[in-house]
Amino acid sequence: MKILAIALCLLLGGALVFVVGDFPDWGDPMSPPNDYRLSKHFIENTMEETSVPNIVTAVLADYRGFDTMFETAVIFTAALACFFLLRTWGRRPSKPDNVYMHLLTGVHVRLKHGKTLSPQSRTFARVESEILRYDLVTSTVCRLMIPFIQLFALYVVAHGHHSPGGGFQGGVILGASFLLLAISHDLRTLRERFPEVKLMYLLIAGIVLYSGVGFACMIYGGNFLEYEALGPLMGVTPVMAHSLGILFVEIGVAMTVMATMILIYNYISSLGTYERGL
Amino acid sequence: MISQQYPALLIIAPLLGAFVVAVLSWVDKKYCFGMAVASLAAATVSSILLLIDVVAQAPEPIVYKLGGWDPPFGISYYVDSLNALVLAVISCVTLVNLGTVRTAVNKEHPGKEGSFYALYLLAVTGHLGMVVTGDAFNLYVLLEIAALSGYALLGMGHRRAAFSTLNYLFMGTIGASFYLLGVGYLYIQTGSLNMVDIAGILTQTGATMTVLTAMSLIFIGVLIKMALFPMHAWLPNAYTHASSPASSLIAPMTTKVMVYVLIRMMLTVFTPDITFSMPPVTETMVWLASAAIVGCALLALSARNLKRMLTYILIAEVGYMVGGAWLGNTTGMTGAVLHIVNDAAMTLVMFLAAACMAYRLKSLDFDDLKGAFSKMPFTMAFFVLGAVAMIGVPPTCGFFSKWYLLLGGVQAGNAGMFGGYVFCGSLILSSLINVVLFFRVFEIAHFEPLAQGVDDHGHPIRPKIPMEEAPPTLVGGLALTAVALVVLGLFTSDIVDVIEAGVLPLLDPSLTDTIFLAVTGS
Amino acid sequence: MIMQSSIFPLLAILAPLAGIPGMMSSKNANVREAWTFASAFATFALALVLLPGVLDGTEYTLTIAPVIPAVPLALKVDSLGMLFAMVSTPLWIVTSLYSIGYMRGLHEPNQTRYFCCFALAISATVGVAFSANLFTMYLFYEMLSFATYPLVTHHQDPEARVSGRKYLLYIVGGSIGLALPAMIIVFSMAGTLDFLPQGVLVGTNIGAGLMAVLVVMFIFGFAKAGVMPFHSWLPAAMVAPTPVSALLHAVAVVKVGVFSVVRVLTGILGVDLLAHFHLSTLISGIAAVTILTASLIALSQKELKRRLAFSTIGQLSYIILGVGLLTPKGITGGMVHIAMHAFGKITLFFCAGAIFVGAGKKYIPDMVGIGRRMPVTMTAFFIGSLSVIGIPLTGGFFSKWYMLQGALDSGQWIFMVVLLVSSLLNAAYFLPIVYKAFFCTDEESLFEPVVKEAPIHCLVPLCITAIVSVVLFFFPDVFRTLAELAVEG
Amino acid sequence: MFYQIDNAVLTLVVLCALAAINIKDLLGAGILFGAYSFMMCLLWAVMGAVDVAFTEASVGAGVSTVLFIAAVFRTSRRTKD
Amino acid sequence: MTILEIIALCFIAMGLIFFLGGTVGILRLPDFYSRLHAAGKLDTLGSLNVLLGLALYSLAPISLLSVLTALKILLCMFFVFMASPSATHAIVDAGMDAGMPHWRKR
Repeated sequence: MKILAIALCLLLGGALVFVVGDFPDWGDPMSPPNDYRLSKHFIENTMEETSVPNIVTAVLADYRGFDTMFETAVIFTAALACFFLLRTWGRRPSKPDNVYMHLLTGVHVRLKHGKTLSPQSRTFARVESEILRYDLVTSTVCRLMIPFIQLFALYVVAHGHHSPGGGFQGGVILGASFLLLAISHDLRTLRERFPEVKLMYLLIAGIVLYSGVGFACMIYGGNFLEYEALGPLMGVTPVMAHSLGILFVEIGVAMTVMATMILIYNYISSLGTYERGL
Repeated sequence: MISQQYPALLIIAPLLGAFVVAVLSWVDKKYCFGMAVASLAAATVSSILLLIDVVAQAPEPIVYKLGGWDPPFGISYYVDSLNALVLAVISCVTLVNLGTVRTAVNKEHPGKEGSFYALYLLAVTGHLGMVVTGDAFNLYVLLEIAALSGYALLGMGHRRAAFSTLNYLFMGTIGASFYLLGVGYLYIQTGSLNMVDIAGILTQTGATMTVLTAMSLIFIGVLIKMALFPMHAWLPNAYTHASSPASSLIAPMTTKVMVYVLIRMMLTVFTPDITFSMPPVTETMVWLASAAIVGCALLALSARNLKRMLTYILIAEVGYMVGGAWLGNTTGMTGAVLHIVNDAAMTLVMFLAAACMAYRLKSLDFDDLKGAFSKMPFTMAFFVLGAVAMIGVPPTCGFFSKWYLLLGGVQAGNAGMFGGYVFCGSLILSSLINVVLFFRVFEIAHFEPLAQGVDDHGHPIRPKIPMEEAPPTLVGGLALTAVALVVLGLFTSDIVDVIEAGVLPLLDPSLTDTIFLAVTGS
Repeated sequence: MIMQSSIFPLLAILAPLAGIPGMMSSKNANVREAWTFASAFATFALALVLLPGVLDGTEYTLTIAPVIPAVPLALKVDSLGMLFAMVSTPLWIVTSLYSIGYMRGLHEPNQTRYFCCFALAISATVGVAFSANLFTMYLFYEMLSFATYPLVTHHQDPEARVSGRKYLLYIVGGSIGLALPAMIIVFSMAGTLDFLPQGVLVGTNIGAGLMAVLVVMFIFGFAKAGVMPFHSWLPAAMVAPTPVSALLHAVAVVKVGVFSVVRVLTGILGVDLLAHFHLSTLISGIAAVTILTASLIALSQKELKRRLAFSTIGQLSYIILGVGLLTPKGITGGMVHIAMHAFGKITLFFCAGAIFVGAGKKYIPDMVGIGRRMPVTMTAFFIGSLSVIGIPLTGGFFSKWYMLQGALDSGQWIFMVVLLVSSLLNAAYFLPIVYKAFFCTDEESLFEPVVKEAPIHCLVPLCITAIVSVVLFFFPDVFRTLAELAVEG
Repeated sequence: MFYQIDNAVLTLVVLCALAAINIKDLLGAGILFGAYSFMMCLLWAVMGAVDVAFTEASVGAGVSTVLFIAAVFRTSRRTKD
Repeated sequence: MTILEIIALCFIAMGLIFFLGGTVGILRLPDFYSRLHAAGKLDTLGSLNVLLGLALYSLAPISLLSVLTALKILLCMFFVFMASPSATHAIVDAGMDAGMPHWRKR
């Protein structure tokens, strides 16, 4: 079976490589992808039509904005699928043990049968387990870094139509910053900042922002995602409306992507209980 | 004008509906169902109105420019009678299924109804989008949505559902990757992603090596996704172990939509000139389809579980459609498209009946079906009707598509393609095997448990089985769809008119330019 | 010929179906049977309304739905269809009456299901009779197959299960495996499936070989006709209650098979075209082999119902043989035999059922002396046998006479011999039963004086059919006229 | 650019991919996949597709590795085949 | 070649030497902790040097844009300086927790 699989792979790979000989030369300006009106049109007209310097972003969020909306919907679906498949309720023991750490010495105390210490305690902090120690250096450095990471992520989102970047990348970086928080501290810390419901709302709000912009275009008399239709509403020229529409859309993407990243990590690391994780 | 927005509305309505349902699942679960039905109903209405519009202006297709960009530059929808029909069927089928399965969802996914409905709507969006789109890459994106939500829906099932869905995920991803690779190769050759535009360029370049590779990659990918016989192994497990509301959504929809994609690729993108340019390939495909029909019918014989048997029949039906499409004549193509319509309805009936049975019986293993006729007479009556359609008995719709396919096979055979006769033979054989398959189920449900002893008059004493019918909503939906089988059958000529309005221009080289003009405007 | 659009044929098909909801919802058995009778009489009346017109040469047509372009779902009442309807609809009334007596007499379970399926079967039979094209006929043919399955397997025991399997295997297997492809071939050549007086294949470039293949596919494909070797479902289906056997073997099922074959031979393939290709010998040969073999097998059967079943197989092939002779007289004879045999054979089955209800006997050797205890039943049995054998003063003579003339006309002496020999064989397997029933000494009689006639519900129908069998000898005009009209086209 | 760099990176991509398939330790496979993504990111950058490279770096090499590792920690480190 | 560029090149070359040392250290040192030591220290220093060199290099025709670029690179330096050692620290910590043994001279 394995040999068959390898043989099939080799056969297919060989065929694909063989056909490469039939391709137009790499970078040949006369080859169809470069010569055909599509690429030419994008290179020559993007700035006039959308006032967006980054052609990639313009194609992504405007010319083929519909694809991108569905890519975002894919992300949304992934989060929803993880929720649907992984989320569990009622599997936790009725009274879990709580582990507290003495902040000064690092000694761990396990309180059985759900007993707790005061959350306001300055000397003891609740931790997820005694295996993963609370590390002062890591947590402090991460706490220092995370705001900068998030700032950078916002920059990537907002500056997407001028420089490389956009909603996807920015959203992922934003999500990654929260994952860093979860890893450097523990899941509980993240959970307190971002309850599941809020994340879910954020997730949906992002994609609704995207499709809502598209739908609003329809309501204002354009086709779906025809940003020009929103020009009068926003008080800008149609070309400028494209640029602004792209910005809105990118923000929506970023929200959804960020929420998805956090949610998936949460569900995986807490085994679906959304309680205590790695 | 709202009527110009139908193509977008029928995608947007379920998509936005999915988001709203997802929010509602956190606000108050009891509104989820209503919202889901409302949004899907909106999509259904717009797809039906779209169908009416398209038929009125055939053969010129309706073009919808998303974002207002002209076709080769932006994404455009491209609706002719062919996909308008499939759209209407898919949306109706999913709407009926959604309205029906509510109680089953509550039973099988307690606490997660909201996300079930949201995923349901997303799956429908994906499939509808694949049908309506006129852009090869957009199709891939929607394929992803459809597949992803499908994995989630199927994965949340009984014992081994997750594992068998993992297999589905692997195969589905491979299939999708093949498709994407093929589209990439096409882009290298043509520099365009718009289907009609690609076709226009391909008529100039002809069948170069790259185009042929792209064609084979796309076809292989699509064939994997639709589970044609040698590539079918993932399907039976995935559908069998899934929960009944999920499988009654996915089963009528996915394979049919993939067959549509195959036909669309054959006719619109590669055009009949290139698709049927190599008789050995065409012949091979017909033989392959025949092998699929017979092979899966035989595999179905070995199944000991009702749902597994149905899945094998489902794969055999895929063979019907693929074979019909590759016969290379109008009748066969009409039969294939007609069978998309009919098979969607028939599969829905069969899987809804399975859902009804699963609601009351311990499992769907044959041993647990004993006494089902006494226990749930209405369900079984409609199941019989569905089975009769599957076997292909008039006036149920299953007969008519088989009629066209057989006729197409005979015509292809007369035109010198021996595979045509083989295809006819395998169709007949599979109908006969279907008789055996279904009557085996009927026998178990009708005769067993066997009588114990004899009464005063010499009649066997049969154990008393109290009637315990599935909830009225489930049985009601089942009844509706079962009756629809007959209605569809009686309206075959109208459906065929619509299909021919869609298929004939695509098969007719002289009309290609008209469509090209209508879509690209140049 | 006058064509006239009429809703009546559709109503005649729907009338039995209309009774089904009433039957299913009836709480009381008497109410249920009132529904049965109401729909039976309604069907008969609706068919009867059309009879005068048909006798005058009118054809009533109705297109229900244009399902496939060129092949609509359409009805047509012509003389041949009317002949068949005149056989099946009145006999339904009689059979219903008999069913009530039989089912109540034996306290059979699931009577509601029984009567519903019965109504379905009759609806399908009328549908076959009134079909305007091969497709519509195929539709009702299949409907009949599925409607009779629950009747055959009425007892729901392992024996019924085996018989049911066999029944489906032959009937559905034949129709899907042979008749459907043949239909497709015809359609792909002719482009239509309407029954035309000269057949649809005239003018196509069909060859003798393909024509012969089509003939064989149709004759065997409509396996309800019971042509050997596709006959063995028929004896197996004898496990069903006797009224069902009567329905299966005299009225609905087998006659539908034979009727379909006759329709195809005359309306689709075309008598002239068949004669042109000299296929008469093929068709009649197949039928002749069946006639002789079935009669010989019938001789050796000990169970009364099985003997009747093999007798039926033989008699059905008479009809095919008559039509296969391809002479006007032969075809007329074959068509009239549909009616004559129906009345004769249903009498015999009723008698077999009455014996089972009254005396509880199934096997022929146990029936010595039964005529003394059940004189009415056995007299009717005698009349029925005479009709099936074809002895004058019964209707059966009439059709056989025509067929013999047809054989003479066609110049195929051998078939005349076959007909005569098989009549002798018929006599050989029926008359001993009657003889043993009446003429035996008291010692030989196996019956105590307590054994009485079956209930009145059972007796009346068999008397009626026996009397009709005799009456048909004197007044065969309706059926003869219809058959002659059909032959003249 | 230097096509030697391209070739070297391409070789590394293939090596990483093969290693990720063959390695028995799933944690290792996850990390190799991260490396693979990073190499791909380099390739994109070299080819001038900066946006794609950016995405690949953040998604492929960044978050997906974290998700893989989390999943491995919650299931098993060894593959069955 | 200006003096600025020469200085920049010197920095870059120095950074590469540190990288080389780090790589050799990873390959040659005997156990987990000492390898991390090499990786953590020398890589950080190497990248600092390289980045500093690049910052200087980008200043060459001095303008607002080039100063901004240099500042961005300096920011990168800052973050690398923060993140790299603490990452090394975290890995060592995890190794300690998991019970990875020290290397001892035999």
